[in-house]
Amino acid sequence: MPLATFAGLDEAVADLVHDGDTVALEGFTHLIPHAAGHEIIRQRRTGLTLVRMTPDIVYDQLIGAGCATKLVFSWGGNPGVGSLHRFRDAVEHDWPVPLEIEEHSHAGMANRYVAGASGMPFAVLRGYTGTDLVARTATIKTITCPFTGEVLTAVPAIRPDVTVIHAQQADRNGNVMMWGITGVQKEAVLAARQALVTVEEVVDEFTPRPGAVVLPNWVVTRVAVVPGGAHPSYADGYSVRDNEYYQRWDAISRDRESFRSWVDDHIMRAGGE
Amino acid sequence: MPLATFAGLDEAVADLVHDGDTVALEGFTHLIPHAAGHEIIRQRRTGLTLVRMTPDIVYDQLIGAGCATKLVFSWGGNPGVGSLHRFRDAVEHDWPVPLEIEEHSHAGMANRYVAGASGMPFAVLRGYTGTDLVARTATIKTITCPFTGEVLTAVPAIRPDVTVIHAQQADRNGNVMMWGITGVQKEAVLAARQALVTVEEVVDEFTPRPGAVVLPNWVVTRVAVVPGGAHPSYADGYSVRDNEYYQRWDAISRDRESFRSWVDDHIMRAGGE
Amino acid sequence: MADWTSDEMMTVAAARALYDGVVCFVGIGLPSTAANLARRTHAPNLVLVYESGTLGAKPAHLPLSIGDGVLAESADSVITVPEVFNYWLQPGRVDIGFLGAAQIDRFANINTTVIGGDYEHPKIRLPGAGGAPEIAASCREVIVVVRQSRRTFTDRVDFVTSVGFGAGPGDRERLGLRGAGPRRVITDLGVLEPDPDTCELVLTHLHPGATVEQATEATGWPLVVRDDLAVTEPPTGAELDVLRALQAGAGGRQQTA
Amino acid sequence: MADWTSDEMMTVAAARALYDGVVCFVGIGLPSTAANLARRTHAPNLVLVYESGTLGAKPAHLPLSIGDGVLAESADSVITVPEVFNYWLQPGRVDIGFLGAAQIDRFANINTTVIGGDYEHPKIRLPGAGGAPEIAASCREVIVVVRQSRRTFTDRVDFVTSVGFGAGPGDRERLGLRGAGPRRVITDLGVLEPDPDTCELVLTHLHPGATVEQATEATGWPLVVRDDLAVTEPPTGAELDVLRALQAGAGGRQQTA
Repeated sequence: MPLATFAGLDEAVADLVHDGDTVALEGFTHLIPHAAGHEIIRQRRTGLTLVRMTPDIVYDQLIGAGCATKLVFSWGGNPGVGSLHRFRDAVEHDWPVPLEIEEHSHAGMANRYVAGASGMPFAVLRGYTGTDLVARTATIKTITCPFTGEVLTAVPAIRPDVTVIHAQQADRNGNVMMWGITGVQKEAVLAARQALVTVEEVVDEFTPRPGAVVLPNWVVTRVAVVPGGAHPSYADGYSVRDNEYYQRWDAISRDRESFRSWVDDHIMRAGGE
Repeated sequence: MPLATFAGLDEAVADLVHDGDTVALEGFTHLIPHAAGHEIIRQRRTGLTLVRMTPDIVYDQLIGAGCATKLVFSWGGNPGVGSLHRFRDAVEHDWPVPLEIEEHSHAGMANRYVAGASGMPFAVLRGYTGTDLVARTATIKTITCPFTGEVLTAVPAIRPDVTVIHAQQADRNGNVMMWGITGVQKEAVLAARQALVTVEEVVDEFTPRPGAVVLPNWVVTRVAVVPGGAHPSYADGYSVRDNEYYQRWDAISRDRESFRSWVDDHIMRAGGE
Repeated sequence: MADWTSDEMMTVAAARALYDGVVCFVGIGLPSTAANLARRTHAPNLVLVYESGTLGAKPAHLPLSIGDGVLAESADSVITVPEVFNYWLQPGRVDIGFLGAAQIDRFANINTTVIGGDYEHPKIRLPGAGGAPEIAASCREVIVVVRQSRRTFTDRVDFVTSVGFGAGPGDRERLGLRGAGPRRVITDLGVLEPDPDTCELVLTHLHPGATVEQATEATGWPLVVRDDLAVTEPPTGAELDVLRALQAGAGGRQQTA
Repeated sequence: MADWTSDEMMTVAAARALYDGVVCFVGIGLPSTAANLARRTHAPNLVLVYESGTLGAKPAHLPLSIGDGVLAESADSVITVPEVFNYWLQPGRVDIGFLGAAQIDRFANINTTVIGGDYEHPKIRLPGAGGAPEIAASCREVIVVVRQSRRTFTDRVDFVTSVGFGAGPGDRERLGLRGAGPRRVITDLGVLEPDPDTCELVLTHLHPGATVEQATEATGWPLVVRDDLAVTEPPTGAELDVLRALQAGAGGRQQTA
């Protein structure tokens, strides 16, 4: 099988993320691949279907920059702060472009990734019953247990064209190790056709750690070394969450112009991370 | 929720394992709860439905001793040695009692435990297609993906009355920690109505370890301290696999009389472990 | 003049609703504050489950996000997000789920999705479901914590994100929802509980200083007041000390680490 | 007189069938020996997956059981048994699956369940399926290693535990099996491969010293011999040295640890 290769973030994004692709950037508060998201904006990708359980400010930035025409998600907010203003502006006023949404619950999204990672077309769960999501979301259906006759909920697998995650370490062979809260990243990588992993550093050999998850180099496509690539999210053992940044984002993103100048100053003129 | 309590192995088995129960002793080569199996024989349980992915010599002993009337399994052999003679004698010649079998594959059994642990009535997988197991095993059915129309395989959840496992450590509150190859034990415990865990020792506090699995005391019913309770299987960090024992078992179990005298000498007269 | 705020009263009342030893599914914000207050006062053996995958977290300070490092470090076990929902929430292993709401109706159905306009172009696009629909369905019982106002307490929610009692008695059973549903709704004015017969939320407690008129005014349906309307015990000095210490120290480690 | 046994030849031939860098699903016994021989000779980057949950195991000595400690200690990652089958085998991430057989038929279907009598009371109750049905279905290709005899190589197996080519061409596609199926059957006499047109196993290689007559005699159907029948390269001294060292050291650590 093809093995992971190393590349610069700009080169990796240019290779793996194309206009119109279905792209999942995952990371559950911890290890969110912000730098990779910024590089996607910098390369002016458009027409993306963005997938993520918890779209937060990195997706607010991608949506505000006009990279996405569809969002598949289960919770879109600025954790502990409030609304995602760019996300709201896109849904409420089609700015800068209309944003189609496919809305699920966390349980549904998690199971959709599990189905993708398992090579299954769908997953079954107890979920959504009685909610208005059932009528609004075409990718929620019922399925009957062939043994008990009980009616349950089915959701289709998520199979991103590319999944992007941030991890603490890669070794020289492109194997990847992450630890701490690892959320749904393993499933998101295994569900995708290709995977880009940004890492804090490259080490000669992994030190086994409690709770560590290792992704072998034969399920990773590219590794880009991007220290601090999760900021303002954090990488356990390397950085702490920059909570002020999340608070500042509320003001920056509230207004279209202040957002645009932020993109110009902090993404476009900033150059690669 | 009720919390785990400590008890002697004899008392714990007397409390939790009743004639006619569905009982799963799990452990994948590593951490097989042999001592608990011997205690079940010692207490002369009958009519048990025994569930286990890889029935090996502990199930050969339970079956030969007449404790079981049904076996749900996916591979029944003496690993690296050969046949399970008591299992074969029961299936081939109804000795000492007829043994009904419900036969699956590893993938199917693993998913049946996952369904049980998840509170689902069934699981879906790609499995069994084209094999004669489909016609022989009533708990294998087809199911159609409501999104793609693809036909897949469904298997029902396993919900043991009690699951028995062996782990390395418990803390004083009855939380359990195991490490090394942990197989399907977590799922087997979460799938069961009650769980009995034998442990090598009790510690004041767990030391976090790579690959460690912690079962909180609110999903464990009883903890019994049984050092060496996995022998001739092993407990990583405490013992090594007694391969000679597995080889000796071939001769002991080949003949009904030598088996019976082994049970008398090593189980009945031996007293608790 | 009370020496505590209505938000402090609300948080203390929410903490008191957690019995010692129960397993509690906690969201960030007020539920997390209340759960950590309870763990430091009357419920030292409360088991906190955060959807980020931390089982039995014992944070030394209030986490500012669902995925704070302090949650992982202090947890009995850190598991994946799929496992949280499939192995722990879905089978009904969680006793109490804490939920907030942008809108809640007389049958305790919750909206956190959209308000006004139509679904494609709502007047207000809210964050959405998160873990709430399955928390509301699968936890043995649910506690809702939300400030009371006519905008929030609506006769019918614009969108049912999480089911309380649906359209009334028997609906949860018809839908096959296994948990008992909302046991109480704790607000800054008092406590509402579902009437055993009608499932409608009725006023059962007023916090000290709050009046029936205020509660009625802040409710978008004709609010039934229970005959045995009680007054909540005010926060004790001990409760306030712990709560304020918690909030003062919130995320402290995050900054200094 | 060769200075190696037919079992050694069979093991070496099996090892040579593994290219460097492939992911191989390994069962205990001869497949494990062959895979570890390959990793120590021509395929240092072979990735070994054992069903006990060890990904990328690099055992210093031959494990005696699927769950030996040495597998966990040397693995890139130790995962649960459900994960092995659901996340790694089922999606087709494994290149080569190694299988043994109690019976194998002309279309490479495998029986490891029952022989003779009826299913409820067979003449011989075999261990059963284990991981084999899904290995045979999902690995990109399958290699079968089994000693050749008329009892084992039967025209039709008594029970189809794992599907080779079913009743012939097109059956795998009809059944929706995603892997290519058995690529070669390696025995103590030679190598059989499915005919591209008929899917029937035909003799393509003889090991040094073995004859077509022996192979025909040991096969329960009229064995077709391919025109370009080749003779296997005998084991090299290096291969034999490594193989014998492996077997001498088998489980050594288990005893001494």
